[in-house]
Amino acid sequence: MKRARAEVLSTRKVGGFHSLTLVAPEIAERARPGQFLAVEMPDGRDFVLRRHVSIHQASRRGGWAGTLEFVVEPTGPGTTWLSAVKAHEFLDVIGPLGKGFAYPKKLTNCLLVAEGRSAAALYFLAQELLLRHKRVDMVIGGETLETVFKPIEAKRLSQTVAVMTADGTLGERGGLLDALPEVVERTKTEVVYAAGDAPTLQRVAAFCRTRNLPAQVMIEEPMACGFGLCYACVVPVARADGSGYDNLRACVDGPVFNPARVLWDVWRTEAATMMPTPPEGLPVVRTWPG
Amino acid sequence: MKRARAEVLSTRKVGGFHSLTLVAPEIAERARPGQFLAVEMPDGRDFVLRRHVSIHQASRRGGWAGTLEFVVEPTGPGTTWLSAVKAHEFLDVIGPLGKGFAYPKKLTNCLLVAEGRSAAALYFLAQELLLRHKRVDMVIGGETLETVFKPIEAKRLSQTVAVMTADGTLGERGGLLDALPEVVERTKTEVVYAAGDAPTLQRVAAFCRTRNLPAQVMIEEPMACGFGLCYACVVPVARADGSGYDNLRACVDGPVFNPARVLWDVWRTEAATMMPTPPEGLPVVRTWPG
Amino acid sequence: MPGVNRTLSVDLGGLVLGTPVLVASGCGGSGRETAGLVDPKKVGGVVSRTITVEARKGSPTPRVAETPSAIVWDTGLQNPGIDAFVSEELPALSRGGPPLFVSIGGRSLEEYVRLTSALQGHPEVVAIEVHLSEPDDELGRPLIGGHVDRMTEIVGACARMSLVPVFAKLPWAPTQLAELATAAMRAGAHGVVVVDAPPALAIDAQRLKPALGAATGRLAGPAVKPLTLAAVHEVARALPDVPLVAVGGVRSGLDAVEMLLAGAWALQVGTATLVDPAAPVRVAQGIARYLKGKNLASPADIRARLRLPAGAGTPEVQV
Amino acid sequence: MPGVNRTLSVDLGGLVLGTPVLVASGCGGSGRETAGLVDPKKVGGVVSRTITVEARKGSPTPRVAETPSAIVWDTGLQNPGIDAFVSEELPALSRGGPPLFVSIGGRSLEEYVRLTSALQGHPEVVAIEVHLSEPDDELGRPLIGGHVDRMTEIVGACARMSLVPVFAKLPWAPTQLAELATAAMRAGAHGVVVVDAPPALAIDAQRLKPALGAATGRLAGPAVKPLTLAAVHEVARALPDVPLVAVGGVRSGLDAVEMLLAGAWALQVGTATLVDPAAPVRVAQGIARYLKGKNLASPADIRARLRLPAGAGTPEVQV
Ligand SMILES: Cc1cc2nc3c(=O)[nH]c(=O)nc-3n(C[C@H](O)[C@H](O)[C@H](O)COP(=O)(O)OP(=O)(O)OC[C@H]3O[C@@H](n4cnc5c(N)ncnc54)[C@H](O)[C@@H]3O)c2cc1C
Ligand SMILES: Cc1cc2nc3c(=O)[nH]c(=O)nc-3n(C[C@H](O)[C@H](O)[C@H](O)COP(=O)(O)OP(=O)(O)OC[C@H]3O[C@@H](n4cnc5c(N)ncnc54)[C@H](O)[C@@H]3O)c2cc1C
Ligand SMILES: Cc1cc2nc3c(=O)[nH]c(=O)nc-3n(C[C@H](O)[C@H](O)[C@H](O)COP(=O)(O)O)c2cc1C
Ligand SMILES: Cc1cc2nc3c(=O)[nH]c(=O)nc-3n(C[C@H](O)[C@H](O)[C@H](O)COP(=O)(O)O)c2cc1C
Ligand code: FES
Ligand code: FES
Repeated sequence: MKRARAEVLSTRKVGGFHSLTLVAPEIAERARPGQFLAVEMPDGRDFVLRRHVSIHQASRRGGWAGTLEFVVEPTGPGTTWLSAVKAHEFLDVIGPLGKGFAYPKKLTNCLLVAEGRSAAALYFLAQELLLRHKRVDMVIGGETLETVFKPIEAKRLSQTVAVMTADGTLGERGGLLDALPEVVERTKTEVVYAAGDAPTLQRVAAFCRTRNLPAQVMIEEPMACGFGLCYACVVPVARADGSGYDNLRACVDGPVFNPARVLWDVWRTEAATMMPTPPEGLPVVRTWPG
Repeated sequence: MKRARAEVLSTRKVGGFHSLTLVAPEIAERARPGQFLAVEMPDGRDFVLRRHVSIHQASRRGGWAGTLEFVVEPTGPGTTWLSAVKAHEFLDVIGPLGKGFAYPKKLTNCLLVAEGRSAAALYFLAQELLLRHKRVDMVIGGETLETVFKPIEAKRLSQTVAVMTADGTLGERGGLLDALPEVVERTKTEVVYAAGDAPTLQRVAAFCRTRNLPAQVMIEEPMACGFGLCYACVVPVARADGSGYDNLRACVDGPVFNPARVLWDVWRTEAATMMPTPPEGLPVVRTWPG
Repeated sequence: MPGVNRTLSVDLGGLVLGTPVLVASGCGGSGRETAGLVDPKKVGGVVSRTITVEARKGSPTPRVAETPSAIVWDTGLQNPGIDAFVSEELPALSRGGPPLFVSIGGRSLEEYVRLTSALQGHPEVVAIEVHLSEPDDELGRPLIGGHVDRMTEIVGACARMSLVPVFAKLPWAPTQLAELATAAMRAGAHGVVVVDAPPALAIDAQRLKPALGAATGRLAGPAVKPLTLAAVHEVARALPDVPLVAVGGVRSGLDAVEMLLAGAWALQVGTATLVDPAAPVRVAQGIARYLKGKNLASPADIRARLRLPAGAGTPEVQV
Repeated sequence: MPGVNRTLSVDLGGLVLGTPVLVASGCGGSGRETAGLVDPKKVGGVVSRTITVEARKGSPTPRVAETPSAIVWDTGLQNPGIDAFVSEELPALSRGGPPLFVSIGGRSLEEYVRLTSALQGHPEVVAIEVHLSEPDDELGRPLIGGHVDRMTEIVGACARMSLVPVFAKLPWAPTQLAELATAAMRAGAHGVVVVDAPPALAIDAQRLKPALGAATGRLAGPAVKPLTLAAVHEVARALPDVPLVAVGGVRSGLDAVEMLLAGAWALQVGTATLVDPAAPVRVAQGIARYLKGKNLASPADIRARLRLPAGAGTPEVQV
């Protein structure tokens, strides 16, 4: 883990996302797929914590040696600010953080499943798997055309790609899970890697369990520090000896977990939300002002 | 008083200061010298109140009709942000605020005294006085060359200009008060207008009182709202009937006051600062880390 | 709920306001200052600055300093005294303005009695807000409303005498809020305002002195919202049937929605009004947008509707 | 003062630290996580997260949410329990690290006694910080340390048993801080930590639920600085001779200087460490720069040196 004042080499809009390339040789050198960065926010803002972003690319060789790329989706103040950062500005980044994906030793056929910008981390993984002579297939998706991350790059990296969008604007209409049974069958999948939001990951986990497929998932649990100091980011993980579970820090013991060991129900129940039904027949005094 | 979402027409560096010109016809039309604007700060910052700036120029006629100019000195987060605003951005401004300078009806010879960027308000005043066929002379100053505001403009507007700097890099070495006796004598001053920090204004007030010169001073008391809601910005002013004093809001009853009525000692005593003497012979355990 | 007439109106136990958004005490001026910048008809109500028996000059300046996402302020309750207020400011404050709450403050029981009495027979005053954060001169305590005995005595005296509803603005005594609110209600208050601003100190390190002329002040502005929400939540759970007006840290419509969800019936906007005189209207419009998005009819529909996780160790609020 | 050896060292009544800047409880990890990002020799001290008798799984996630210039957090005191802590974490925490304070927390007198006892005979523990913000299971009160009786009992028991200095971290009970600090000192505490974070609530309005899994949490970060300063000032004026460690809202060297001016002898950095692991060193360097600029020799030179305006109604601090 290193800290760097990294120059932004270039920025690029990719569909609904923004990609930033940084010069950070010490971090790039050590980075593995699934690991992430903690980026400091500027002074004088009303939000204070670092923002955490997956490493999309780390170039150790060639013309881009020593650079790192990550992708942000402007959904809140931090990612919106990052999306507006310009080339030649500097970012304070700490990384690489967390444990990345493990590569299979013997098994060969890898299926990478991701939705939206979470796919960014898996493209880096795909490259590393290819270097290790694995077969890579992908299922990627998003709400709509705009939020499917780099479908052309996906084609370049993998044998086959299934694209799913909720509105059918690209590929097939549907969710990632709709594609899985057929793809797993067709590609003779031996290992599954997945990234996405918690409900999707939980469904992928259930799918892999029924099929007895080994899998690794990258979990995005909200973090405060990102380097293990605060215990904000825990995920309940069963102990190997069956004696119960531990709340492990996603930032040091993850963000990649074995989904078969994650206690999805313990973890996600707490997050459940109930909507109140609008009560009927309330006193109506007057209409909207203005 | 109007509120406008005003486009920044242009920005300019003036010595150590930044000048911004806004398109705000409704405000420009009403503006008088000595009045000020309250400028909203951007969202998402850790400082929330508006910043208050004197109107340096309000053009009602000609090519610049409907524009307003103000000058900031980057001394804190708000003024630093304002100094970096670019042309074609928009500012939320409320103005014109406060009571401006009154013009003499009969008296003719006006002396305008100001230090640093406070002079900005007086150049607007000078123009209005000239339109009313008054004689204008000026004493302007600053710590150094860089913080003497527009000395050439001062020459253009007034019969004579005395420039004073603390380090002697422009004009004479010294403070504004050092120049006053001679200038008042020479220009046969009948009315004094002054702007600057509180100690300077207090000294100008004392000077005018001994010479029996009518005067008006523009006071920069820290404000919260700027339009009379909060009573943050009060200045103790003697009642006309001699029955005591009132804490008047500088933002609505000022910022221009008759210095003869201001209770300088009441107002400024509270602001006095004592420095502790460094105690001797403390236990010294070890030297600076790193 | 198509066809249903949506409303922003709230009913504080009989006191009906056009919107749940009031201007907080000390942040509304005399009502004339910002004429033209805000339509008074769209403001739910305005609370006067706190009025005392005698005129007060207030604290030395500076009276305000900025801290991260907040201000520390102390005006020392500068005001012209109750008589001058009634004769000079009251007519202008109420004429064409939103419903007027008058805030009164004192350091002895007698002062509160005199203030309440002076406000009777002025139909333009729709309610009295009792400010209870001054020192107690009679009992020599630092916070007159910070004790159940005095809360009962003072609010009781005001409530018995007043023909208009009396709201107790709870002082900053976080461990005792529910207890103090209960005391105020038992004594006859119509509702509570939760919660007066916490003591705060801003320091000018270069000059080794407090940033304010009065040394310590109190904290207001966006930063205090989570503290207010916790206080509102606590009091509303203890006293779900009591009209509760939240104050502290509201700047946007969503902030206001959060206050309602936590249990407020209405809320006040202080610092935000100093930045944007139209804030009370903007906030109300934000509530309206939210209700529309959720297809709800009125602010009361979200009151205390905060969904608590079952495992959080705290029972779900009954609404 | 040319030629004088300047120092950042502070003497907390016999407990000497290299700098007055410690890492706050719950924000320092096990000491290994940020190896390489910060030089432990330049950190004044580190407080462990709060350790309880039994292991705790902690609160449901999310455990942190952002609010203006602050965070609301609740970890539910996740920790492995005192035995596992002593055998597994203590050795690593202290090896090569800065002076270690261990924070202990409980819900009954007995728990505090067991915790204190388990920490004896571990020379790597230089002090115990008693966390007193849990509910009181024995007396059924919401805040175990919020009452003079329990403060006396618990801190007394810890202090009598402990061979190392005991600091009481005062719970958030603003109107009683001086009283609680006095009780802790009478009971045998070595010093006080002022002040534990205030209860806070963050709400996700779109989902009508609290932002945290535990519903309510507590407020930390830059926004709370003015509250901490007021609390420190109050306690330091009441107890000028008591080693006082400030915590809450320190991010920069100037923030730390403000704490010292208000009366702190040392201070802790929590949230800022989560953003910048080197914050404790950066803050200490900022203090050094300030002292140098004022030509002062040590942090003690500015302690409680805040100049109060004569007219502020409060007597000047005696130093
Ligand atoms: C290991 C990891 C890798 C990540 N990689 C990326 C990435 O490559 N690109 C990217 O844009 N974002 C990534 N995220 C998510 C990003 O860090 C958060 O969304 C962050 O809070 C955004 O900050 P914000 O200020 O823009 O929005 P906020 O206002 O903080 O949050 C916006 C939305 O995201 C949710 N959220 C808040 N914090 C988190 C969090 N830590 N994780 C997930 N959701 C959160 C909020 O509930 C809210 O709905 C990653 C998160 C983790 C933990
Ligand atoms: C009527 C009036 C007219 C003004 N005109 C101008 C102008 O034309 N150009 C300009 O640059 N500034 C002007 N000021 C001063 C400016 O509004 C303040 O300095 C403002 O606080 C700067 O904000 P900041 O965030 O940059 O610095 P801050 O951090 O707020 O303050 C920087 C320094 O200014 C002092 N200060 C803070 N508030 C005020 C205040 N309201 N008035 C005076 N000093 C203050 C602080 O003590 C500090 O030393 C005027 C102030 C008033 C009241
Ligand atoms: C400048 C100013 C003056 C205030 N004056 C009073 C007052 O006279 N009486 C009172 O009860 N509260 C007063 N308050 C407190 C506000 O009514 C409110 O409780 C506080 O500002 C928190 O709300 P906010 O975060 O919306 O500002 C004042 C606040 C400010 C900022
Ligand atoms: C994530 C997190 C965990 C914390 N855990 C503890 C704890 O276990 N025990 C404790 O006494 N305080 C705990 N605190 C409180 C801090 O020690 C400190 O009092 C508070 O954060 C205020 O300081 P700050 O503004 O510098 O963060 C924790 C704070 C945070 C942010
Ligand atoms: S985010 Fe702090 S421990 Fe994981
Ligand atoms: S600044 Fe608010 S009244 Fe003058």
